[in-house]
Amino acid sequence: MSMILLIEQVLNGLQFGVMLFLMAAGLTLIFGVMGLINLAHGSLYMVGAFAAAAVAGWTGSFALALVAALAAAAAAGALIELLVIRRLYDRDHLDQVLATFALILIFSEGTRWLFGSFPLFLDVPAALAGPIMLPGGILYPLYRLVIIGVGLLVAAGVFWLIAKTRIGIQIRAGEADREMIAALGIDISRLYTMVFALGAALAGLAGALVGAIQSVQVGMGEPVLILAFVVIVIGGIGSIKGALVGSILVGLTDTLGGVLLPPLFGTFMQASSATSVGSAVASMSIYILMVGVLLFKPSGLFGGK
Amino acid sequence: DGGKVKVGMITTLSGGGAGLGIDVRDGFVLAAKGNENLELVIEDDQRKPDVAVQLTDKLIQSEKVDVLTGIIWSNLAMAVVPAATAQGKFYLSPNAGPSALAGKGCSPLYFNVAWQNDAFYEAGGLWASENGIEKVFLMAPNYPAGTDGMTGFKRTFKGEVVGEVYTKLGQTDYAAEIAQIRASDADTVYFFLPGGMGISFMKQFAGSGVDKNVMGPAFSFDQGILGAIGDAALGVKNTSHWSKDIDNAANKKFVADFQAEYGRLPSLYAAQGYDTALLLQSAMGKADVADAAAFQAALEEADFASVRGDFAFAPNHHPIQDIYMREVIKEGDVVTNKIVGVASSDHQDVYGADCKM
Amino acid sequence: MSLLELKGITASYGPSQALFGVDLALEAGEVCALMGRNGMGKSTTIKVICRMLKQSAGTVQFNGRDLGPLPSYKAAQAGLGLVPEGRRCFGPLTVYENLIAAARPGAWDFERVCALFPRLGERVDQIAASLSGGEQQMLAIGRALMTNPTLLMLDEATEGLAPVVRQEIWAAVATLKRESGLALLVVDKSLAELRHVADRAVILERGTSVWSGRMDVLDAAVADQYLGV
Amino acid sequence: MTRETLLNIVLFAILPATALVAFALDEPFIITLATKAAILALAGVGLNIALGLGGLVSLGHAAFFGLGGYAMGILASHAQSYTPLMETPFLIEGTKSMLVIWGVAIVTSALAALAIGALSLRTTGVYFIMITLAFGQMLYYFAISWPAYGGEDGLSIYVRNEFPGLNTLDPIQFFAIAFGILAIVLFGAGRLAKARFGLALSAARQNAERVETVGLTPFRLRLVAFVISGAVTGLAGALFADLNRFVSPTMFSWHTSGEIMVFVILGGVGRLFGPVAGAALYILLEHTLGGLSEFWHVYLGLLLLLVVLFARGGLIGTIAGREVAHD
Amino acid sequence: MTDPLLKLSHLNKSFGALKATDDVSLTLMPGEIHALIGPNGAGKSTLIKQIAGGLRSDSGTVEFAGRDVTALGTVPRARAGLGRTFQISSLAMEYTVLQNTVLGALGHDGGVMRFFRPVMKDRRLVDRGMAALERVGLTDQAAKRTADLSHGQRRLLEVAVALTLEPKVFLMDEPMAGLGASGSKRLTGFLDALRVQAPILLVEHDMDAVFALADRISVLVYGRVIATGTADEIKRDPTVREAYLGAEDAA
Ligand SMILES: Nc1ncnc2c1ncn2[C@@H]1O[C@H](COP(=O)(O)OP(=O)(O)OP(=O)(O)O)[C@@H](O)[C@H]1O
Ligand SMILES: Nc1ncnc2c1ncn2[C@@H]1O[C@H](COP(=O)(O)OP(=O)(O)OP(=O)(O)O)[C@@H](O)[C@H]1O
Ligand SMILES: [Mg+2]
Ligand SMILES: [Mg+2]
Repeated sequence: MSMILLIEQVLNGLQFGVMLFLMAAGLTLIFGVMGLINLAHGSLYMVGAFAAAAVAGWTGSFALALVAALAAAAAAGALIELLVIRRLYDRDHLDQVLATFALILIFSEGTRWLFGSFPLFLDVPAALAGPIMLPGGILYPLYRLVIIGVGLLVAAGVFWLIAKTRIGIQIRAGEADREMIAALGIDISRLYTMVFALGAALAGLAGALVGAIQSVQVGMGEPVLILAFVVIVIGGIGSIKGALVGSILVGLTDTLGGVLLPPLFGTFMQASSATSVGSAVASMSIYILMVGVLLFKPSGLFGGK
Repeated sequence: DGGKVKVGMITTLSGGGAGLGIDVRDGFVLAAKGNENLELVIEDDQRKPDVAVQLTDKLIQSEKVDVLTGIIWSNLAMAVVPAATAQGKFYLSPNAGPSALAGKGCSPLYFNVAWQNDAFYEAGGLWASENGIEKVFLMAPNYPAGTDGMTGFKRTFKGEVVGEVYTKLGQTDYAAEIAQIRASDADTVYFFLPGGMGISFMKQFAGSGVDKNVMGPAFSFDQGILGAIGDAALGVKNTSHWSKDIDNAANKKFVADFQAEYGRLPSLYAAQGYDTALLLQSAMGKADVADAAAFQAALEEADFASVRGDFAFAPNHHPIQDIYMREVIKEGDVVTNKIVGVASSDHQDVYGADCKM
Repeated sequence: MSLLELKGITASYGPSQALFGVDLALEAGEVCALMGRNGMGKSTTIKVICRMLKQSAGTVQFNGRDLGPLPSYKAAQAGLGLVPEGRRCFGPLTVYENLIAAARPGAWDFERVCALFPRLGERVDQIAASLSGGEQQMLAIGRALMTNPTLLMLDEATEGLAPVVRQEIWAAVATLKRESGLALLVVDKSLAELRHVADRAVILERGTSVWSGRMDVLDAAVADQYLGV
Repeated sequence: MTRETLLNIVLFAILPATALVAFALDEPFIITLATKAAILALAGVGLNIALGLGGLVSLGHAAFFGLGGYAMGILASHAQSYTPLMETPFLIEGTKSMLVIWGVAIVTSALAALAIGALSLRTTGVYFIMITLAFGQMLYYFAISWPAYGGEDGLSIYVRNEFPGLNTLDPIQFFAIAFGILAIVLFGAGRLAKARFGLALSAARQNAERVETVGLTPFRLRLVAFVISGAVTGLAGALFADLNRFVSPTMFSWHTSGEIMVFVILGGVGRLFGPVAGAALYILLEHTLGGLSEFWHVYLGLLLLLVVLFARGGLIGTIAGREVAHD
Repeated sequence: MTDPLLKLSHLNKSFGALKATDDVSLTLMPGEIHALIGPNGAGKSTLIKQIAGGLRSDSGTVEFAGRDVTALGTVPRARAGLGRTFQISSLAMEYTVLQNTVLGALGHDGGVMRFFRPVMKDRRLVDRGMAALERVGLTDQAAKRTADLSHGQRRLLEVAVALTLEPKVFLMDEPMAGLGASGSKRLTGFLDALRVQAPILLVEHDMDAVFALADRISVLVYGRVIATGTADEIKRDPTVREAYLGAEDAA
């Protein structure tokens, strides 16, 4: 493989990593910081994408579509929190698992009910379509660069919110001892609703942005859910920096694994089985990465405890 | 002459792949409309093999159906077909034709009304060889349907395969693969990525500015999917045994009726469901399902007006039919397919030789 | 009108009843000692006051306001400060974050708390969970002070503190009472210390207030009967 | 007799009663459903040993379920095609004997649980959830892309395996086998929970530090629990494969892990009969709602949601109340 | 002279720049109560953790009953006979009070890999657990869930669990904390009698108890032992008074 291709693949890996962070950002808030196991995160991602596709279809405006995605996902998030999650804070984590599992069913089939069984159309806006030339002669889709930009912005924003603001401190205090922070005069319930809605909005934003270059369909949130959990766990729960580093590690591993492993296996195996075995190992690579990281750092790269 | 027939349809009606199942069902129901001798029981397999097997048992044991049909996916077919035929029931496949069931695992009671899995790929390879395509880059998910498909293509393709990539099943980001495609000296990308994977790939491929021909089997460019890909799919060549512009009376009626009934364009799955019901009814007119041998013979005749044109069964009960080459075009606002030629006429699968029945 | 007034409070944890009738009154600027042996209901009474636990009967009035329908955070905003039993510092947060998490403006601020507990000042960036037991206790007190309450409730706030620090805290309590007019409800095991600072006392026995009155009239016989000293 | 004991007796009787009524009414499919419930309950009982007693939230139990299934699939497919499984260094033949298959399924999944557990148990909490998920996913992707045994298409076994003295193809007889195993395992799991091991294991879930200071090693307790748990779930996998006469990588997918976990939570975590109640209810819902509408998952979701919100501690918790500490 | 049962030599432990344990050497003789006092954050609990095995020392050795246990973890040290109570109660909260002590008895007995016989029907273990509860006065609470105990009652249960282990040495981190005056008095009497069974290394801020019980007192300040002596010697030591006792000796 040529050097320039390798560099391009590394760039792809980084790009995919940042995209993963964007998809995981909402979950970082809800799960990483608030400590809530929200399996329905992928559904909120899907809600964002569908809202965007619907509005883009009506109005033809991508900007309006993004607004719709944010609004719809935030509203869905707030609703979930008020109706369901709120009653589960003082319960076992497992109850949250079951409840949000139920929410996945409702959201997925509800969406299909509303929008039908076929994938929707959502495309990148014309202004951002097409590739641009990077230094070094690499043609790179502009839209992907935009995603990197937004992803990094979101990372910085979330980091600032959690680490530097009093709201962030209060949320983390609430995660440590809800009853106590309330007894000190903080309306933690309202705060949690807001943060949950914010996390949902981020998921929706990611759904819309990423949906434009992927397929907007029922069930699109599921792989995202698992990837997002993998990313957060590798980085260490509660750490925004960890989530970003985790995303990039996963992005690089997945991309480079897929690119490099099949030829690598080809050096000592028959060509035909090498592609298949190599690809099989490549599909496992992020899980292998996660196991590796957790064996050496049982609470993730930047996990406190 | 035939009495009543009870048909059990197990298909995917919920979850991600529901669109295909719904089309098969709608096509079937459309063709069977008004036939009082045909009683239909429909069940949702949720795309889970174990559920499909259990539903098979249910339909056979509790509902006492005579004929089963409906399965969309190869892996579900592998589970259901043996279970159904082992219990002495007919199975008519409206989609999915795994090689195992065409060869060694064939059964007198099993009829495939769609295609053997390799058909579109083999036809694609033939067409590519005959139309000046020299260097292809192959891509498919790393699972049997994917690897088998690429093997099918290579079986008939005479040019050079310059790259071959098997991606993770369910992958949604193809930046790395597109970079590999760009770097290769292929003139054509031939790929099979079902459902959302294909949509993602096509959109990203279009945005990457890579300028190469794209080809594939119809599955990634069927009507239900084209709407989601949009203009990015224009110009793509894909092989199919059906297209809405096939010029015969049966097809014209089907397309018109389907649109009138459901308010959308039919897909190839709908066409297959429709043909399945036509085949079944043709046999019902000739034999009583209780007389298995006679009913089997009636089915083997395939005496119905297929929307695909000429249709016959090979000895292994798999179709002999033309496979067309289609191109994605735009008709007004609608992105759709147009036939550009026949890729393989009277196509027949290669596994029949292993079929002993 | 009293600052805090509890009348006929009963309360249960699920099926098991812990309070069977607690009466308590506290005037502004006063220090009241809540006493009783282990398991008699002191902490439960405090939980009822700050709405961590809802009473099943009786009323809690604070500043002329019925706390009954209020959620815990509103009661706190009304001016209740709590140093809970067992400290309950926010483990993963730093000392600084613990202190400012729920701070409200007023006489007590970060500098003043650090002046009261210099050990905390030296450890602003340490994670609370890794503090020594006594340091955590100081943090819990500091955290409550930072909310600038009108009534501060100390539930075993000197547990695990070194004698010198304990003396400092009692001195601080005396100062608080004298200078800022803060009212305090104190649970502590040391009768000797309480005698110094408390104006009045309430004694609980099996979930009922069995004795209440001015501290100076609490005689040795009563103390021996209910507190075993 | 406590309410829970009474409830347990009812739950225990529910499956055979259903099967017998269905047998009398000649509804073999209902028997099949009861069998499915019994087998999935068995998988849940396995998970519950790790999850309920040990607090080990494993989202990778599909690994053991799938290994059990493939133990059946591989052995039976070789027997079916009369090809030996292995010729060197020594000959291993396929088999159609359930007893042998169960043995292999138990041993394989126990060994896998030993390896996975030994690595995973270094982590705790959500990290444990995710690392077990990772192992499950690795096996899933391996199974999908490994062509020898069908890859994603799976393996069909045309005839159910044999059990001495019984006709396993007869639904009611196969039910008897599955339910018999469930009964034995329930009895064993009940004893285990109350035995020395159970006391220590459950204490390690509540407070590991406490267990260490009395001189016991939480890691060892958990590993043993994980192995037992994996073995039981593996056995359930072998039975499940036999029920369907079919195995496929879906058995390895995280949905399967999730579903087994849903049975446990739905019924009541840590309750002996929780998985039985959970699996029975889930399957009942799945098969009654399925006919209602194309969008029946919405109803299923709503019902599950109602159960979580209003039935604390799962079904058993709601009906029987807070757990009574055992005597 | 008899040999010490527990002997610490030159133990060190740092957290980053902070020296929590600074060259500590201590002994515990059979039959004695050796109190360890010192300001908050002086490193007492840290030292207890180092002895019990929960925390690795940077350097130095711990000898127990003539054997070097420095390299061992918590579990083998507990099995060897080091019984510890925690400063902040550490119990199995869902269990009944009795189950907690039975767990202790089980730890002492070993043989945990038994899967069949109900443990709560094991007379030997249950009797031992009940006996421990009786000694601390929690018999009435035996069937209560530990989570339902009041704070002070949990403190007593801590001690009871340590008793079931029949350790050769007790390491007690502030057992009096949270006990009311009467409770402290009772526990003081109890510990006094306990020392014949096994010597106690006692960390405590309750000076009444310390002065009443301790044969020897060591004072730890900033991780260093600054003084060791009898109660009277310590009371008179001006540095100790300034650093720790304050006006306490008035008592
Ligand atoms: N969370 C709880 N659930 C059930 N019962 C409880 C709970 N907390 C306390 N109790 C019970 O309520 C009674 C009163 O407890 P409380 O904590 O108020 O006592 P206390 O006077 O503060 O004792 P201590 O001095 O030991 O802290 C006790 O009998 C205790 O067992
Ligand atoms: N994991 C840690 N990381 C950083 N500092 C720590 C850690 N653990 C303890 N410390 C610090 O080490 C010092 C000694 O703590 P230790 O708990 O031993 O004190 P102590 O003497 O028991 O105090 P107290 O009487 O208040 O319980 C304290 O200043 C504490 O903040
Ligand atoms: Mg208390
Ligand atoms: Mg300490």
